[in-house]
Amino acid sequence: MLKVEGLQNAYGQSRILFGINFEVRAGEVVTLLGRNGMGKTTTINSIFGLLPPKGGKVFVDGLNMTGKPPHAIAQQGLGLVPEGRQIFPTLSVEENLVATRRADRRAPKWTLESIYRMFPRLKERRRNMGNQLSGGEQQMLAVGRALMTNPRLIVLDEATEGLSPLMREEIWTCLRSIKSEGEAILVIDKNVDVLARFADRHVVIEKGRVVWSGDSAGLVDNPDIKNRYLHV
Amino acid sequence: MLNLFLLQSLNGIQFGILLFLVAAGLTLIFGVMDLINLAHGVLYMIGAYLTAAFAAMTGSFAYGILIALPATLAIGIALEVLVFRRLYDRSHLDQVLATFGLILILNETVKIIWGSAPLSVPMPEAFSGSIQLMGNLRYPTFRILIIAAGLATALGLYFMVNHTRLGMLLRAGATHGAMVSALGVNIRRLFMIVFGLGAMLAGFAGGMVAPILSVDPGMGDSILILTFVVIVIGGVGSVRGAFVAAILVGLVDTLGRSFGPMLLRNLLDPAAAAQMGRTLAPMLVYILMAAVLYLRPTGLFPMGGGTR
Amino acid sequence: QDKAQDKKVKIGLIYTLSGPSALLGEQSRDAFLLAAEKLGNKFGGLDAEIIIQDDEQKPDIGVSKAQQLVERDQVDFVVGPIFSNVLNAIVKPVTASGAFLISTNAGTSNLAGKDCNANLFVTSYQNDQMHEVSGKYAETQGYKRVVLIAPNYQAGKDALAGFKHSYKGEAAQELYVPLGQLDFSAELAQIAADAPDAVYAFLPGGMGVNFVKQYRQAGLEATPFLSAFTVDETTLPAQQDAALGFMAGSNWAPDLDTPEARAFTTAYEAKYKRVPATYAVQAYDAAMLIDAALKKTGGNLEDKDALRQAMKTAEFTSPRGQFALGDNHFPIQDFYLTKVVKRADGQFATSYVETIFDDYKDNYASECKM
Amino acid sequence: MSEAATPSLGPVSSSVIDAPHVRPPLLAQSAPWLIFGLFAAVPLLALATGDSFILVVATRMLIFALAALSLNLIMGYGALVSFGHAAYIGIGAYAVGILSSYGINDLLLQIAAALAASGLFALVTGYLSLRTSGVYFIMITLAFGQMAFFFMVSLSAFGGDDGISLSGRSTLFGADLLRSNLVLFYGVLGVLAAAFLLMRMLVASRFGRVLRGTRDNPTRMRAIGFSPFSFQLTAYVIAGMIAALAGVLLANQVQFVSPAYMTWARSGELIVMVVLGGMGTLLGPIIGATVFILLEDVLAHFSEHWKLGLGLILVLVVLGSRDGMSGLARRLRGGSDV
Amino acid sequence: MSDVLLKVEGLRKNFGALKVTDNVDLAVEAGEIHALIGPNGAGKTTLIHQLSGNLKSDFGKIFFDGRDISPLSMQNRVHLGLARSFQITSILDGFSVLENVAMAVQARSGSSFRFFRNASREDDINAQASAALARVQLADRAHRRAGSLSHGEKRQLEIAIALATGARLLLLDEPLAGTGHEESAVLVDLMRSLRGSHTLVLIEHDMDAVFSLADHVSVLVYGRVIASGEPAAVRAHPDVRAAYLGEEEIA
Ligand SMILES: Nc1ncnc2c1ncn2[C@@H]1O[C@H](COP(=O)(O)OP(=O)(O)OP(=O)(O)O)[C@@H](O)[C@H]1O
Ligand SMILES: Nc1ncnc2c1ncn2[C@@H]1O[C@H](COP(=O)(O)OP(=O)(O)OP(=O)(O)O)[C@@H](O)[C@H]1O
Ligand SMILES: [Mg+2]
Ligand SMILES: [Mg+2]
Repeated sequence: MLKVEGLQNAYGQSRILFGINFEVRAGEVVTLLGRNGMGKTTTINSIFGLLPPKGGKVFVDGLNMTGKPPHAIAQQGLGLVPEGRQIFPTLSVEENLVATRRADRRAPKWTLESIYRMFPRLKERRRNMGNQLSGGEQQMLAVGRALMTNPRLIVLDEATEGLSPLMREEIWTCLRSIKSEGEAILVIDKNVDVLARFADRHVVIEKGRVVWSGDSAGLVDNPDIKNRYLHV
Repeated sequence: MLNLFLLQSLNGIQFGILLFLVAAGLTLIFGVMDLINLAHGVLYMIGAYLTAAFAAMTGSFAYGILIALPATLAIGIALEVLVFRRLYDRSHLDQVLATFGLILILNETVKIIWGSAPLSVPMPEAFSGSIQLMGNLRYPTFRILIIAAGLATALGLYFMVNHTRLGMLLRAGATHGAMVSALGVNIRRLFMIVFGLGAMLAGFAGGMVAPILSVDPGMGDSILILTFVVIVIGGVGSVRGAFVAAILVGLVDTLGRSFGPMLLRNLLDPAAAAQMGRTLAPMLVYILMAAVLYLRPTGLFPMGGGTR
Repeated sequence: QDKAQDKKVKIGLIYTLSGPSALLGEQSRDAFLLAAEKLGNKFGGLDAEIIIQDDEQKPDIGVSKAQQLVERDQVDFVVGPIFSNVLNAIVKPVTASGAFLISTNAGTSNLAGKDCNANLFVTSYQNDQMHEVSGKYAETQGYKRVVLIAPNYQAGKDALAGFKHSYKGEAAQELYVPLGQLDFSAELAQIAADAPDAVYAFLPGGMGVNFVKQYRQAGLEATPFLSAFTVDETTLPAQQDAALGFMAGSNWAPDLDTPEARAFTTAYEAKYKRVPATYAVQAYDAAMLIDAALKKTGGNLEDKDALRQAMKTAEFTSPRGQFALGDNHFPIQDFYLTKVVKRADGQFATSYVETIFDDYKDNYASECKM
Repeated sequence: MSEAATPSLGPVSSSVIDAPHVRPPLLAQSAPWLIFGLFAAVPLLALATGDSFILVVATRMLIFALAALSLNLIMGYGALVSFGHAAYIGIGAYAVGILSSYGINDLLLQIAAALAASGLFALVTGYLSLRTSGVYFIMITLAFGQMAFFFMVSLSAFGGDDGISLSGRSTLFGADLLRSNLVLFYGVLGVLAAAFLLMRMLVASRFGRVLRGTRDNPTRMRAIGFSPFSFQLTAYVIAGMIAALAGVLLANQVQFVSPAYMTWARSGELIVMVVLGGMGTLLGPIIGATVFILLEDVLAHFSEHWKLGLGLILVLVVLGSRDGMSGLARRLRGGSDV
Repeated sequence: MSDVLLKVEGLRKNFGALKVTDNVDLAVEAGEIHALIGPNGAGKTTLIHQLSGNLKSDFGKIFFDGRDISPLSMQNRVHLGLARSFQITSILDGFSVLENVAMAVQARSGSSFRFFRNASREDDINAQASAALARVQLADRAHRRAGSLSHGEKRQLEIAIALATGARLLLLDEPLAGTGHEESAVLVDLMRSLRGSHTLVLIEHDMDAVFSLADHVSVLVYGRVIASGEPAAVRAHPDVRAAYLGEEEIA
């Protein structure tokens, strides 16, 4: 459903991505792994058109979306939980959830009720403004906000960062349930062990290039990869 | 005496409403796009000129303003596409520089098209009289029309910003524009709509006051500063704040001018009171602003503070 | 005489040509150029080079532009400006350079009196005089109580002082409004509450437009409206019917019944498609003054004393009627009461009502030691 | 609750400012010499062309460059955009006007009075204004500027709106040195050069470093133990005093003082000069003022609608570059604009 | 290691009806690493704000080195030796790494109302700053633009800045957030090396780090301290497991 071909990008003069290739099939969970600063977030931003690619192509459902504006790409069924959360500070929690809500189906899977069921904390805080949330609450809100667009592929960039162990566990549970509903997930996270347990495939990025990709078994069986590229 | 006070209060409110009409668009544009648009006053002027031109063409004020509205909307959108769109992600000072340039351009263009002589917009017949309010208190109908139009606009805007999806998106776009678009909303079109709307509101204000104020190439500049005073007192980006502040400024200005000297006379001898009154009158709104900002450094209704 | 043939006279015009008051400067500039055209661009036989500068209504810019005229362009005459503060600022730099300054609008009391200057000539009036006209009229009408209104700045205070100079009745209220005020509803309500016999207003430019438009709406149509610089040909296009019947003191009305006035008005309207205000006539007369003086000196620009003498005694017929210069180089002229009318062609203009002062000299001339 | 309370209304994005430790290229190092050298040679040009007016314009440029330089201290290095800075020019000018109307023509006395008055005004208004930041600061300084303006307008004793005409230029130790435009020019150039050097020292000093740090991140500065307020207030007072000095010089050049020097439009023009030249650089405001006055002077020759041209140029400069003309120049040299 | 450096008594903070910190008592001994953990929104950051003086407390007292510092401003608390880092990195991006630290040294070495001497050439300030950088292993980055550092390096820089203020007590709010394994390890080593010479109050959600570093752990839930003590004891506390640790730690 998402296919990235030879993606290149740069900030000003400094090149960050040197031709990234990978794909996410419908219903699949794929991870992007790599150390800090290797270009994972840049890859995500390039896919979403937030940082227009300087080379390569991005396909969603076979449609070439390269160079399209972010909203057009998102409307193809991609939902983003960005690095740094980017909660709307002047909107209440509830408004954060409904402002960009989108539902193509008549009975959308994700509604305010289902989000609140998953994150009761958000329901308690629903009248708070976005900037009055704790770091973890913001993270939950960011996940909820992306789900409210009822995406077919949800992209999470460090979605468990700053969450308590319990909360982190809940996010994983939630991702598992999203997966079981048949949605595709592209996830970046540093908890490789957890990811290895439920992701289908892994893509390891080093200095803007894909240096390894394969399934979970391959990753677990290959301590060398973890040592070399992930320093786990 | 009481009657005069009531009448002057009404005058103050009416002046405030006028300021609000111009300020509403500015505060929206400021709050949502984080854009300091010095050229907003020029849009107000353009609204007045277009109303004057179309009113002369059609022979009717109502038609004039009805045609002028979409026309200012179109001009606003054209400006957005040509210039403002490129300014959203720039520093405030770049925006000041560019929109200062736009003021010069648009002022001069208006002068080239319509000349520097002020234009006339006749008062519409139906509203040229005055209404008996209470006792021997009469008030010009047209000013009541302005108050009504302003109140309606205020309510509409308040509802839009706080209780509609569009309003939420506006507020969201104000802080994390890129994020809004990454969630599937066409932020460019959103900004264009807001800008056009703001321009149209300013144009509407210009059109509405054309029958009672001078339509001349300087009219935009003279209202601009007052408009900024209003949005800053109200808290930038807050439509509700702009409304309260506008009424406050209108009342302080009008009542201060008419009753200030009277009050001073109780404290000082008449000559000194007159002198003092004259010196203070033009400063009143600025004193008000300085005092408000001293006490509440981010205006009366700061954005994102507390639940709305 | 052939020496004069290849000599040129250089004239610098300095007017406010941008900003909200540009119209006044344009009226003046246009009229001066009209005069030059009428003279075949020959002033006293000399070919003229006319350089136009915009003072932007800022005194320091005015000084800079004036210095540019006298130092870079080395003009013989500087003509202008519109505003008193600009005039005050440029008098010194211009006259000190030896050039003549002809003020065609501003005429402050200090320059008419203690600060009068040998190289400064004024074709307009002394500021107070225009206001004295209405004062005198109010006096003769026997108005008991008059409300006065003016902006709170020097010219505004002078205006009300001028009015009271010739009006001995009671000034029911003196209202000073902030410069550039837009909405006069508060003042109008106060006036209505006061119910005076008449209102005297000095509210130039856009302020006047706003005030006049709001005057009737406040239900004051029955109260006589006297003024100066508040209803004239620069504001009437915007005031139109709202100003009908309003009165103003002036030294000019476009319908003055003299051949010169008719000729001037016709030519000006034909060329510029608008009715000439007093700013136009005064600038036109500056051109006539230069022409007449140079004719007298035979085109000699070098002998400043002779030229000065020639200017002082120059004879020409102004469209406004009687015109001569007094010892302080300020005009001695007639002042009229005018009234706003709608002309047959649909244009609004001021119209002559009666002559209030005859050959009127200003009150400061005696203070001038020159 | 998050600490990301970055003041989104802070007018200066820090990306605008060059990293202070980056060694300036040779061109930038020699630029001050070049600019001051060119100015010093202006009288030669005037002599060669026989056009003494060049000197007048050049003096005016220098005076406004001084005012812009002072504004840049708070705007470019302190993120405090003052929309009432022209008031200080006015205070300086009135110090000359009022004293000379009492017959006190000594330049040093006048400067002392100007500095004292402007310093006091800046101290009081700055104290009140610095509670706010961002646009609110812009507008509260406008408010104080307008109050000063209206106060002078209604001050009949000193001419009100009509202003005061000076009887001559100020004297130095009883000598009428400044009467010569040439002496005035070099005097002003000297003052500007001194102010430039002072600014350069100030910005690099401990004080300047704290000011710049506060501009970028006030919360951080507080967290390491600074109280930004007193530094900002000091900078505000210094800037006001230097602007008043510019006012003293302006009054001397024009020999006329009026409230028109203090209008908000003037304050706006000063901001435009600083931004045009490139904020937060020491030469930027000088270049900006020079170019602005040059444009005014040159464009006005072409058409009465010259403001249209000026407006177009301003818009194009902004659209074409990020940091005013210095950014434009960098871009033309092929550097990156990001 | 037995005298109490920081003592908190009955501290409260309400936002409207919400009790964010609710009668918090805390004792931090000199030289220890005291970890503060708790679910998201428990009020940890708010507590740090109160301790550092960013937020005014509604009730309660804070003693630092025996002295009641509750009425003091943030700046004055810094001068006494109390410094903080931010949950979201907060450095001066436009300045060099060295200057970021030098600024903190400058804050405590004489008046900063010095107008003439070039501050970046003040050798003893730079020397102290370099020392702080060396301590966090950033010496080789001294002349880089701070904004260009990697995330982990910025975290290290924050600690260097806090050290340079002369702090005895560091309040660190999630210093490991967003850092990779490698950078985490560097930071954990760094914090360990500060034990003894400095006192650390550490907020972290990374339990590996917390339990490998902390001498003492306090758990905050809904603004209340529900447990406080030795790491092992706290870890085993059933309420802590239920409210915070969940199953992950058992696995
Ligand atoms: N706005 C920017 N301007 C310049 N360089 C940038 C910018 N954002 C990121 N970089 C650089 O690009 C490189 C890749 O960054 P990116 O954020 O994609 O890494 P990442 O793999 O997501 O790392 P992390 O795990 O820390 O999130 C880094 O070296 C970073 O310093
Ligand atoms: N200004 C405010 N107004 C109202 N509520 C607030 C405000 N600031 C914080 N809160 C609330 O206070 C609670 C505590 O927030 P705090 O940031 O201290 O949590 P935390 O323990 O640091 O959480 P995390 O681990 O997620 O960072 C949260 O529920 C938050 O929503
Ligand atoms: Mg990343
Ligand atoms: Mg926190």
